[in-house]
Amino acid sequence: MISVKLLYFASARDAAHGLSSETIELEQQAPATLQSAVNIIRQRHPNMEAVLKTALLSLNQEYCEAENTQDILLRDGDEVAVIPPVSGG
Amino acid sequence: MISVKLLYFASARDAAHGLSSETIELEQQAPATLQSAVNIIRQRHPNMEAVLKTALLSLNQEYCEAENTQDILLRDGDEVAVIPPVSGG
Amino acid sequence: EDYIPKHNTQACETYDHFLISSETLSLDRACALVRDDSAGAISTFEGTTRNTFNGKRVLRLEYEAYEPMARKEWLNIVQEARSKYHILGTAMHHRIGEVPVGQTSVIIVASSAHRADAINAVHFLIDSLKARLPIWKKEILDDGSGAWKENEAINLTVHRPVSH
Amino acid sequence: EDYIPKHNTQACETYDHFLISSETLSLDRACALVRDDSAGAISTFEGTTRNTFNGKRVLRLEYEAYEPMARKEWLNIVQEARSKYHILGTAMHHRIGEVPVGQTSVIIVASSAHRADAINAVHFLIDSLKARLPIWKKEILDDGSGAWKENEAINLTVHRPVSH
Repeated sequence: MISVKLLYFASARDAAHGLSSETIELEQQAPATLQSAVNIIRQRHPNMEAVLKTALLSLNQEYCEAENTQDILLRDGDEVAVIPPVSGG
Repeated sequence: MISVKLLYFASARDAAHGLSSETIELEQQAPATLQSAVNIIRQRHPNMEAVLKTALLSLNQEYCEAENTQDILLRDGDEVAVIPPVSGG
Repeated sequence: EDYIPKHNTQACETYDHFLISSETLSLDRACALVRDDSAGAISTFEGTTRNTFNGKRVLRLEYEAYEPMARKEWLNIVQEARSKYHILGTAMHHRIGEVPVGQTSVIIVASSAHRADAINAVHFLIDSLKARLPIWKKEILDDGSGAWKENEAINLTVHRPVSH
Repeated sequence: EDYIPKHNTQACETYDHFLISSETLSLDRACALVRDDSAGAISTFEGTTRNTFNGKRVLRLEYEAYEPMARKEWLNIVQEARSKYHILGTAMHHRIGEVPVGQTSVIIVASSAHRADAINAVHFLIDSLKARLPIWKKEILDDGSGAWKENEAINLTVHRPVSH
């Protein structure tokens, strides 16, 4: 099993009822992909569905480029964040 | 006779050997035009010829637009300045 | 052709300062980080909390940031700026927490030998920040309601290199 | 469409500050003149004395101004800026006399509701100042020689209004 940290910002945190981060365990051989992490997020936080429609995802503090999150393999200690549309400045 | 104040800035002042301003008298009926003032400047300050090639002129603190300085009539108390290429900022 | 002084094409925290803080921001302090005897120009941008949005009265903005990712992404942005413009130094300071009306939420400064580089770089940097940096603001109105904002779509392709 | 707060299209010394002085300039002091609760953006430009020109070492610049004409011409320039951009307040401070290397010769600031207006207005204002204002600088090199400078020809037509 691998540990992956999930971070929720702004409206994503609101959708997780105020939870800003949590750590999940994934079966590495499943395989453990970004998609599997997203599925877990959806199960644990039904309100996240609406946020995920317009949010981007980051992996280890870099935007995820891939069209298909199932192509991105996760490793132990990875950090995934749900990035709603930004509004800095 | 009318009195006209002449101002010399930067390289124009250098060409007038450090003179920054002087007042001249013009015969109003001559007529007294910007051109007649320029002629006087040329006579009094021969080094001004080179400066006048690239300088603009101002009348009462506004740039002179006219192509022909003989078309601009001067009045008593007018202020004319020789404006070499600027370099503010 | 005027001598162009040393300017780094590589973004680096020595010359490209980054600060996220809940303290009030200071333009003088940000500018001090980019001053240089070989600079002829310093350009700055300050974003401040406006008192209205869509005719409604705003009390304050509340900011949060994903700081480690913002730092990484900011260096990427400055790298792009350095590929387009001749820049000596930059600084980006962003406030988090509450920013009341009239106060400053972000400061961006850049120094360069010639003015076009500094001015255009700052414009590119603030547009890129608003498009890409993982920072969010919540707008608190005078009726007590609060809403997470989303920045408008920004066309970054308009920022062309300065020709020398 | 976002509410655009009061912005004057008429240049006026109440909102468009003009100062020529031999004292050192201060960015904070200039910015204080344009701050406004309805502003979302403040853009500034500082021109500083560079230490080199064409590979030669510069000691200082010496500035002089035809002040009453500079004031009139500046109001004309600001009037043009206000016809292109939504501006709340502006300030232009220019130093005369000696400006040593590293020190500031000119500061231009502008505030607006939205960033593009402030940034583009400041760019237009500094370009216009350099093209039109009756101010001159003499460059003193380390060999003791001094020469009156002439600003490069500037294309002011590139400054287009911001579309809202």
